[in-house]
Amino acid sequence: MSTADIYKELILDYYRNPRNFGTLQTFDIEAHDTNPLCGDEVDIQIKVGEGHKIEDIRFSGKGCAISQASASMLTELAKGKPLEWVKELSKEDIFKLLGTSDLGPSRVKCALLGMKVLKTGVYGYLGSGAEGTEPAGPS
Amino acid sequence: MSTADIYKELILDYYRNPRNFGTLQTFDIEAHDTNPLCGDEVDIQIKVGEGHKIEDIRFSGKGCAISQASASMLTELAKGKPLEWVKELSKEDIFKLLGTSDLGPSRVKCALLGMKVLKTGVYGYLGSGAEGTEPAGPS
Amino acid sequence: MIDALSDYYSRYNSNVHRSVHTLGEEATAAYEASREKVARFVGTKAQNLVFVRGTTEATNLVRFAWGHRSVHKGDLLVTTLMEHHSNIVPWQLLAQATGARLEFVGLTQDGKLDAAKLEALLGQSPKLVAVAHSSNVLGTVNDVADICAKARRAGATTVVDGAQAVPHMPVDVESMGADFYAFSGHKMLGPTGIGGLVGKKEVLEEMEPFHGGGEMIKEVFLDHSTWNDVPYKFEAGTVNIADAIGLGAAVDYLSELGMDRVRRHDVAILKYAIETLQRVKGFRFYGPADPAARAGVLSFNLADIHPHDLATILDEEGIAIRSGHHCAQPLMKWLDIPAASRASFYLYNSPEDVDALKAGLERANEVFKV
Amino acid sequence: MIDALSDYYSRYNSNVHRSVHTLGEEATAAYEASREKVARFVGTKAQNLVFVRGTTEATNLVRFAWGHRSVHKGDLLVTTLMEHHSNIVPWQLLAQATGARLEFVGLTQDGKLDAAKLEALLGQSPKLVAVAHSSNVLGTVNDVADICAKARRAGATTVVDGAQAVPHMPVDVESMGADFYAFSGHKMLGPTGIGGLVGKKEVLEEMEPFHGGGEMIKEVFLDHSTWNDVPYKFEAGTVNIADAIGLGAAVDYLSELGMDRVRRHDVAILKYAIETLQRVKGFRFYGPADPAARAGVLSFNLADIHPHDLATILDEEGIAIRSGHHCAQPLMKWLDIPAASRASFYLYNSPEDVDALKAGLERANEVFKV
Ligand SMILES: Cc1ncc(COP(=O)(O)O)c(C=O)c1O
Ligand SMILES: Cc1ncc(COP(=O)(O)O)c(C=O)c1O
Repeated sequence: MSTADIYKELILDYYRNPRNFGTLQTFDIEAHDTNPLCGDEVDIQIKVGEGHKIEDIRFSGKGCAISQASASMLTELAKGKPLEWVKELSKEDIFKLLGTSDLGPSRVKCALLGMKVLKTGVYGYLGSGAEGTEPAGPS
Repeated sequence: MSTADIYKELILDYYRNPRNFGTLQTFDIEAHDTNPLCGDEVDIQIKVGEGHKIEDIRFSGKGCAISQASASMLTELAKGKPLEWVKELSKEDIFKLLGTSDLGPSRVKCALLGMKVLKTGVYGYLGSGAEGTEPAGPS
Repeated sequence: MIDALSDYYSRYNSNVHRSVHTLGEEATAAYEASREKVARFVGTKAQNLVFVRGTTEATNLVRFAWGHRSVHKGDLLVTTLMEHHSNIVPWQLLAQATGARLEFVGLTQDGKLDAAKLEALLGQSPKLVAVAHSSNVLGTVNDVADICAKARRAGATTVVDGAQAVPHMPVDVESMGADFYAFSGHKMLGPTGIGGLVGKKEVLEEMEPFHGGGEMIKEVFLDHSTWNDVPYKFEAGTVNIADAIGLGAAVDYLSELGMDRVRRHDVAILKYAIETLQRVKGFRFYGPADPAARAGVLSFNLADIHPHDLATILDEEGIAIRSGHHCAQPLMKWLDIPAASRASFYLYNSPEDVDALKAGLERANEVFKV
Repeated sequence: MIDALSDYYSRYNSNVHRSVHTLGEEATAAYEASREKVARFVGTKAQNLVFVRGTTEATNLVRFAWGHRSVHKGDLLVTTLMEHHSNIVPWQLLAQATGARLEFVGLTQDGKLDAAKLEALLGQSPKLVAVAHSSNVLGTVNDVADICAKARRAGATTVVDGAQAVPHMPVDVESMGADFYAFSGHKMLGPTGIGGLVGKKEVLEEMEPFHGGGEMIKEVFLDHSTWNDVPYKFEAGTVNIADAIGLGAAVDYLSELGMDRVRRHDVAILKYAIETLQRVKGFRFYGPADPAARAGVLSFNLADIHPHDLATILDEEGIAIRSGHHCAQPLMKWLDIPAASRASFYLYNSPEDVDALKAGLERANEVFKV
């Protein structure tokens, strides 16, 4: 696959028109992280509803198309899911969202930043720590 | 020349039976230095006599045959000379005393340690600092 | 340089300074010969050059070995907004440890130091003025001789970060008058893991040692130790012998080319790059417009394409650029950008490389539908 | 190892961690793969291994980044009389800076640690116990697992100097239980300029950073900065990429040989050397008589011949030995000798080398008319 193919219509669209972008008035979970390599930032807020479900979710941040699009796609996928579902989430799920896994080691970190933030927030809320997530790796 | 030739009768003799070894009861000049590489130490004391002459001189120290023998030979040569003579002293003079200049860079420092101490002491006494001596070099 | 390295390892791999045997003497001689060469290359004497890992270790050495003794509560430390983190964070940490305060000289619109702000800070008698000879983002070449002279009159010690200058122009630390001058080998065709800190002799002699250990001592007693002469006082333990020798080889190569020629080539290619790339839609660059006021690097952004994405696209075209904050986050904030792309030009770059970069940028514009 | 170095420079010379382009990714991958390998080799996880220049930088890193925060006036620091200067001078300097006091564990006649003195000092609840895994002069192998366990019970943090152990025997830092473990690449067939500091994760995380600069930060603001995760927090600036990769290659080689085999060879040759050389007139050696209680080195003196002179004579016979104080002046004073000669044995040494050394010593006796 050509590298430029990564930037398919889909990702470009989410980069220029991010869904669920912004902040919530009230929320139960908030988490933030940065990727020191490129300065990518993602912030996620969640309103927890009935039965520990993700009632509403917003992200904000800045960074490359891959980090911002994947965070945006992830919020769409997460909405309505039970919090426990977040524990099952793996990097393969993110690659499926993006339509590619062929990113190279440092771009993978961009792609997974949103998931890392989501897990940090939800694990913290569930009171179990975020040890299970991918280590942050070097900057 | 074979390296072992450095250890000619002469040097061995001065190493095992150093001349002018010891300390003076009264002295006008004293100086000390070490060669950090091998731990060689030389200490020189001088009694200054009439007309700024080196009336008496003693050295003490410990270290390799080359450093101790050359210090001992140097004291013999210096005795009776005017202090100013020390300024003229060069490494070639020491090589002449030892009968060789074929020492290799780190052994040269052993050979010149006595001269360095003598110059430091005399220059200090003459109030002119010892800037003119060879730099100490790495340990 | 690679030859110098493998020659070292296969022929005379042995510890410097410590051994009487022949291998040891050859390694010592080669290491010290390299010190001579590198010192001459930057316009100082061998005894004023401390081998370190790179610029970062150099500034941190100054922080610990000079700063902890010389800086006190309430003192003013001055750095600038165009510095690399290695010329900011050590002074933040020094300020925190001592109770000193750290102030930044700001920038003019075209990416030069704000002379009025510098004057004002100098008026407050700072203890330290830390400044880049050339910025690794803006490319700006600062008049460090003038800054050092003014700082000296104000009673300040100067630290000049030469990491981006030494590779690109003739440098003469003695005539510049800096108290400390730092640089990295890997930016000047040398190996990673080696660099230099030049210090004025009297300043180096007054300083505390840095690392404690072998080679930097004269004598170790149970309750105290005495220190070796400079520069050895600052080179504790087994030094990076092979890479120091490798740096000497790199300096030989650059000296042969002639740094005046290297500088002329640098300005010419920067001029061509600025002219050429400005024709690409959405291209914005940072720092002085005049190529003669710059060195080595050209940082830019393209439309709304994140530099990280841009680098990925250019990589496919075989063009290697650096993207990110370039270890200069305060400058990024001042420029109000999250990151930038940076093309680094050096003696092996030709106008064709600039043309290829232009084509790559145009391709990126296509991918991103700019 | 040489191949790994020149491969690095000619193929993927590029800065780790910072670049998105392919060269950068390959260098990062190779650097981190080397961290994995080296960490596994000494029995720890990659994230607990900080790359440093060598043992000296490792102990000084602990001094600055752990010591300045954790050691206070009146605290007791403990080291031993058999240490290399790099495991003494940093603690002297730390004691001076903080007002702590430094005490030494003495030695028994056969060159082992004085267990009673160690117990007595542990009874005073020291903050730090610093000890060599194996002495570079006496060869003594200390029971560091036992010392670490006792020190931990006494509330002390442990620093084990593994410079002479890692090359000669299997090492497993986690089961040993040391808080910090330091070693040097150049002693284990690796390049100069690289080494490792292993730290317990929780200890590393609590520590201050060491050098301030690029890579070790997460974010830099004008008034403060936030730190990157361990081990990157301690690796500021451009790291010694090529040599870290070179060390990985050396570790591959040693792992393939098998450290158990290396250790068996070591003990066998030490046994042969002690038996053989004792027959030379005037030969005296230092440290345990039992080869199984030693590693790697055999230090000795010959009649009244100064070690420096002896090295010169042996050099002519093509025999390289080290002579001097071996960066262990306190030990030299305890042995009451100005210096010693030292034969270092490693996997490439055979009984024939011992025989050649014996002949060399006999020749020296002739020259000196012993
Ligand atoms: C026991 C011991 N500790 C520490 C060191 C210091 O290591 P380095 O010089 O690589 O910092 C050495 C070697 O020189 C050593 O043998
Ligand atoms: C201007 C400037 N200063 C300092 C540094 C830091 O140098 P190093 O990473 O070799 O310590 C760099 C390069 O990274 C630089 O460009």
